Amino acid sequence: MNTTETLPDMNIYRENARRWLAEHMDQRPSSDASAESGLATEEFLKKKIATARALQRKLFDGGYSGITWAKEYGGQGLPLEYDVAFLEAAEHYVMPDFDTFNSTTFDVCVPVMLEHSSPEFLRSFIPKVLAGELLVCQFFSEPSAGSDLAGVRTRATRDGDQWVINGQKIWSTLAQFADWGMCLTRTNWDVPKHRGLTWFAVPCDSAGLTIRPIRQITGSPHFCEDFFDDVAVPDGYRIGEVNNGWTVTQSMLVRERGAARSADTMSPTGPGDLVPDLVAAARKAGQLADPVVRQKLARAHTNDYVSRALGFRIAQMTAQGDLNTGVAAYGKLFKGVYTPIRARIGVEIAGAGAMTWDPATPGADATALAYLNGRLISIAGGTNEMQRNGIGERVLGLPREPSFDTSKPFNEVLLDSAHWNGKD
Amino acid sequence: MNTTETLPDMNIYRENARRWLAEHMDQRPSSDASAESGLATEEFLKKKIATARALQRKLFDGGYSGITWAKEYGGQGLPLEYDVAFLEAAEHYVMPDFDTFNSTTFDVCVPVMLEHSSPEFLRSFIPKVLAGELLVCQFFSEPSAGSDLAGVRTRATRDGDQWVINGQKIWSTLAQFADWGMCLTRTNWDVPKHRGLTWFAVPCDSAGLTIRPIRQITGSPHFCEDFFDDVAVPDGYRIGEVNNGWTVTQSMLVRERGAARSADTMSPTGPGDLVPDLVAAARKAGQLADPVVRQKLARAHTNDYVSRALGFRIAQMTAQGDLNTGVAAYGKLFKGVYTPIRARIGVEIAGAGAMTWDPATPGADATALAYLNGRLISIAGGTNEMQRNGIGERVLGLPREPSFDTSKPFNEVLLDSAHWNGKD
Amino acid sequence: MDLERTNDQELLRDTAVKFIKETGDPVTVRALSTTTTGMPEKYLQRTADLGWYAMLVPEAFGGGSVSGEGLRDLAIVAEERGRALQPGPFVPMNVVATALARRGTDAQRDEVLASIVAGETLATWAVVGTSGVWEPGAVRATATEGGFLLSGTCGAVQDAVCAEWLLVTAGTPVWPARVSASTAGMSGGPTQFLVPASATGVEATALEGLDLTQRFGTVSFRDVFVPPSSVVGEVGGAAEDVEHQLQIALVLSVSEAIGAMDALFEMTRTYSIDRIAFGRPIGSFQGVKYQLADMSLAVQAGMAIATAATRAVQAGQPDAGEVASMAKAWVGDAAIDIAQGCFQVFGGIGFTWEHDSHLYLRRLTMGSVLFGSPDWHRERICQLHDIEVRS
Amino acid sequence: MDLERTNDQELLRDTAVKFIKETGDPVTVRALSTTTTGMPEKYLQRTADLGWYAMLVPEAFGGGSVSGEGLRDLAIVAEERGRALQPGPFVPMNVVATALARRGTDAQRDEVLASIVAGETLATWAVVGTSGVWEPGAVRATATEGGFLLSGTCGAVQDAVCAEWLLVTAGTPVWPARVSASTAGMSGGPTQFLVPASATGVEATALEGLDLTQRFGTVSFRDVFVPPSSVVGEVGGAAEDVEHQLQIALVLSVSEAIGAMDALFEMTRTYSIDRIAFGRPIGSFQGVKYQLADMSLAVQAGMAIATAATRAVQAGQPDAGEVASMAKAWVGDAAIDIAQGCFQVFGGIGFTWEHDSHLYLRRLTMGSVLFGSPDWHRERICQLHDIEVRS
Repeated sequence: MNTTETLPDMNIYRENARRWLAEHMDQRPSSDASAESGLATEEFLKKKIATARALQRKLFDGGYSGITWAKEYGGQGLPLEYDVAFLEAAEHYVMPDFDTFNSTTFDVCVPVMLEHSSPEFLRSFIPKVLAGELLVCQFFSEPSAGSDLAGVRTRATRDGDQWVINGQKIWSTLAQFADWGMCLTRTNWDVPKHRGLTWFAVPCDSAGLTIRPIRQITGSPHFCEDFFDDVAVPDGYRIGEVNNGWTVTQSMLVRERGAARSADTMSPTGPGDLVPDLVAAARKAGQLADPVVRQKLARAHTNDYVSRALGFRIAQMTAQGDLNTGVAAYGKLFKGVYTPIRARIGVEIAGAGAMTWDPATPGADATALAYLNGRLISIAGGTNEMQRNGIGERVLGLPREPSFDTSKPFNEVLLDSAHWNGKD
Repeated sequence: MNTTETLPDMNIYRENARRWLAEHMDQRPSSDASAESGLATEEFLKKKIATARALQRKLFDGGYSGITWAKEYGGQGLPLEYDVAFLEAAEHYVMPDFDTFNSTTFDVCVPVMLEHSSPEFLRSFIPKVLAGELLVCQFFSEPSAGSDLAGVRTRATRDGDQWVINGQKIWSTLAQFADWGMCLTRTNWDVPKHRGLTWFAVPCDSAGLTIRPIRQITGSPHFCEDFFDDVAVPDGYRIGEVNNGWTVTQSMLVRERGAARSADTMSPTGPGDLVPDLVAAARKAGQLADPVVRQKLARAHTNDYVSRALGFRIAQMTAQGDLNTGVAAYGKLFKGVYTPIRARIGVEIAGAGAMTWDPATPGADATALAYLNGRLISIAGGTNEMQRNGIGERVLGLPREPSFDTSKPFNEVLLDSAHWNGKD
Repeated sequence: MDLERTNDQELLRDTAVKFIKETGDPVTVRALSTTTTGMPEKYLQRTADLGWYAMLVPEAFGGGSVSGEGLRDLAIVAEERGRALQPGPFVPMNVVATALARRGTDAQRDEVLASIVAGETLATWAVVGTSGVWEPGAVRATATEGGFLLSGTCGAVQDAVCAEWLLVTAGTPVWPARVSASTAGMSGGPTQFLVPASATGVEATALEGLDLTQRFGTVSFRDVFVPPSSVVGEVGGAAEDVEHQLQIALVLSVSEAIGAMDALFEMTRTYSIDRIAFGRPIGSFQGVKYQLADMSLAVQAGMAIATAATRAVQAGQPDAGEVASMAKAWVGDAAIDIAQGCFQVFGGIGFTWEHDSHLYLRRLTMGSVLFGSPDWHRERICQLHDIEVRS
Repeated sequence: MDLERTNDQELLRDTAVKFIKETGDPVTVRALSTTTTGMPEKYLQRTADLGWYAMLVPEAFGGGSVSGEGLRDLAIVAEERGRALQPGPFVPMNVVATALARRGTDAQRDEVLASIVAGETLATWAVVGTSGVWEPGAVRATATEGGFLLSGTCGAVQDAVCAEWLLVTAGTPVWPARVSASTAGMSGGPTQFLVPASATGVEATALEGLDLTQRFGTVSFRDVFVPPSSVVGEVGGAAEDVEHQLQIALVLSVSEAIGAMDALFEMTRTYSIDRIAFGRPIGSFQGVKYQLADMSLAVQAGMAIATAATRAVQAGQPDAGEVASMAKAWVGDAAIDIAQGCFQVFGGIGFTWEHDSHLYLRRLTMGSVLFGSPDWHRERICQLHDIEVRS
């Protein structure tokens, strides 16, 4: 924001926003029946994202996209209060919903690019993001680098003014619908693993890049695997310095945690209805009077509420700044531990009768789908094991696990790990 | 056994044994009301062991002690079938019961000594064991060497024809009633930890040896801590070669596992009554009709039976010899995991009413005592963690945990461990 | 797996393994997961050739087993079936076979049992309500002119739409309703009928299910007329028969689960050795190693209790029902522990459709709740001990 | 611990910590474990000087708290008490104080409440039966000439033999009996009485207990005559009062547990750093580290739900009873997880009488089952949601 300019009067801004919204956007139906079904199909996601792009374009044309973002990059360059004012005015309107791109593109990738990409790149790139033309995914995890994020083996080799990327990425969320991706590569193999990494912005239609949706165990195609076969990108697409990719990664991880945390920061409300999905399952199975089932219902309900109370506590800790930020791992670990328990309780309550269903009855497979997805949160975005390491070492100050890959060249790590003998 | 001698006729042997037993020993009461109370006091144990010593003396004088042991050492030098015949004849008589000395002295320590001590030592020592005059305990664990058995720091220094022992031992079972102890010491600090150990037989009345019962959390004094302050023992008391103590230790551990296993090798009988102690607790709390309580009863009952079935399976595996002997760890781990669960179930069933009691009512504290003791089996004789390591590495063939103490001099291990940084 | 096996039993196992490798390993089963039968072609006949439906049937009726202890033999097959997630109505076929062998009329044996043994007909067991648990009177039988009328609906019927014969239990089995406190409607006196699926008023509906390797559906009976000759055993006197059938189903179901648990665990163990992270095989990390050790303990303990149950039911021990329920309760919980625990070791890759781990999770979870959930069996254990429902 | 505290609340906490360090840390408590009162000399008066029994009492009756939110203040004290395993009837004194402050007669307030606030008398809460759970009619009140006759026996009464005043609930509290299916005898209409322990027919018996840091006993009433002036609140109308008392007891009991869990965990964490085995601190082994991480999660989550419950009851939220029960259920389970889990880390040394860990195990376990076990509270949560007992 250029502070020498005069800011619009807030009342007028608010009034204009209200008028614009009434003219251009649709009101949300009062009963929000748009709640998604358990299983998002490829087709469903495609339509959802296309709709969001169109709405985003309207916002952009109306001057309500990137309200706080720099004018240089197509934003409005206004202070946060204008953004808040617009969002308040827009509360009852249908706004663009890009599914998980809401966070990957707008909360994580693009902010990281704004911090680390070159101004020339950003000047042409960001306005298209604001217009809904560019959605950005992450090319981050690899088949052989999951928990060990710094262990990526996708290789980028300099070739004059461009880089050539070879390798494979996986778990790229909704990459089949993305326009660009942020790709983590290894550019130096002769230094310890954290010191040879470089990030690039890669157009998804690049020659040599194949993006293939992965069918998950539920049947849903929310993730992709991505094959890089001599994919050439100009050096101008680089994000951050060469071999300084771990700094960019950390900046990204902080934002991911922030995005994940935002849902928890609301002050804790009451516990609400007793686990409605599980009560419905118990009622359908005729087991609502069973004291054993009731224990399970109350257990799930209590765990749900403890999870929210813990989220609030973590937000308080973070706000007070008096504790290690590693505490966010508590919220993740709690969900990672108790979500599978909840999913299993569903099966125990619903019983054999709910493990078979008439496909014509909507929601009849809800308990089974929840069960299949139950352990996703124990793994995705950092396994329970990684959270326990983080809590143990960064919060509790326990002595470190011995490290065998942080101080020697990555090439050597790969060689040595094939001959593990546990010797010091 | 000297095979050139003529063996007694089995029928006559059996008949003589029957006659001797009838003349010298008491018949066991048909309803065995001698079941011990939950809390064994010092006084109770003292009396029990004195009684056992007297009975053992009778057996010895009658020629029925050490039936299979060498004549040279005061035994009878007969084949195993004579021992079996005598035990069958003795089934309904009160036989000596030395509490845990039954295994520590007769199944573990003395057999190890027979294997590794000098014949001169054994000739004077073993007859007294057979006569009930000498009970042998283990001076094995130390305050700083529990799971890490090879990490003992009790020092033995050679001084002419004797050794001087300094250090502290702990968890020596019933050492306050023992006459001798088998003591593991470090005799070389400049070699890796497994290579500088030596065992000694130490008289419990040695000058400088203080044996102090430890009051356990239940109040029972089943274990001792033992202080060695310049305790001198002749070299003739040494068990095995100098610095070869780990071989002796392994021989001891095998026997300990054998002793622990013997209870499990019977073929599995039916599940029997439904956990009588817990059913009694539930009945007393008026909760026997509660379906939630019934789940807990059936759970404990099932776990108990699975434990026995598993013991039988392990015995089968061992007998078939087709599997790694590490499988015994399964039985230990099962008990280590499920005993605390059972103890906790007791508290959950019995409730607040059973956590307070009238001290005048016998057995009123049973649930509480079982609860306090619940985790003992998770720790004593090898923690759950050690069992998991053993199963993981020796049975499942998983890659080893990195080792920081097996290949460098023990002195260095002590220094390095004080500056742990987790670096390779 | 029972560690004491005869040479003949080893051969039986090798033959089953060989057949499965050739015709029906998980890859094949995956391909069949969208077909109606879910079975490879001529699967029933080919498995019948291996004796899979004959072992609980006396030789006099065309059956027989290698050791003379048919259930112990069959449990060996069941374990190998579970290991490779074999499809088909193995459990219900054997339940109906044993029912007819023990209590069927000559006509039923001639007409149906022989065909089951030969794999020429598909017979299944319809015994629970649509909730998948034993419900008082899921199917009711009313005496009528010259026979009975059956009404009601059964759920969790395996291969409901492909079955040609249904062994239906009308009235209430003697087992507890799941809510133990509710003793209402638990009076004895069930009757079993062998009903052709083609009878008027019988309607079978295919359902989708969590388990992709076996097919389940519902069968409803709308005033289905059956003649007295369709009764298996005695009118109102089938309680013990149904109990025996349950024990057979439990032993076979548990044995299948054990095989599946063991195979899945072995896949996971291997993965933990091959997979490198942070410069080490992940199986070298205690955090992973301990999970594997605990799962391995569950496999071994599960095998121990499965063996005990197989032997108890084989021998007809008085406590066989209790031991079988213990096995089902313990293994039912352990199966889910392992299926979920292995996911944790596999990480992301386990969440892909192409990876076999979800096939195991699905089969094991269905097995855990079929034929009575662990909770149901625990309540049954208390009732078998006559622990009063009201203190 | 509630992370939002005023300066006055910090001062309150510091004062409590200072007092405890001077007079009643675990070492002192251990020495007192065989005495009748289990308290250091003049403990009640000295803690009363710190306001420990005044915070739920309005200033008009001699009470007061630093923040004006007495329960939130008291929860801070409770947590520090738990941390150092403080003895004494902290929970029942405050329960009786709040009962008299809200519903007592002028005479009861003058005679008894003022003495409680000043720590000059020991008052306790007699509300459950000898089984330690809420039993229909553990104590019955019969109207008689000029008053009532009380009969029955209460269990788990803290400081039963030292108490001078008993707040007795006759008839049945509105909470569920533990067996939820049994709705018999659950009709409302309890009455509360403030009864002097010296009344004819009152007999208190000291019991031994798992917990060495607090004293419990039974109190029996044999046709104890009490005048109408001993009624607290309305005859047959104490249901809401008893519910409020329960909520107070739950919040304080949970807060004590949280303090004890946190202190025990911290002892264990430190030990895992100092203790060397296999050439490494044991806390560097993932097998130990993960146990500690899980326990630490339980402490943090426990603090979160304890804070939520304290705030809900303080604010008198409509769902306060439910949130308090959630806190008691969750923390009750977590307390035993942690008490047992810490034993696993301490190994053998934790099994010695001299080590403090068993004092924590004992106190935490008693706390887990007192004022309703986790199972009991889970059933209560369902009932508070009006989930039908019979579907």
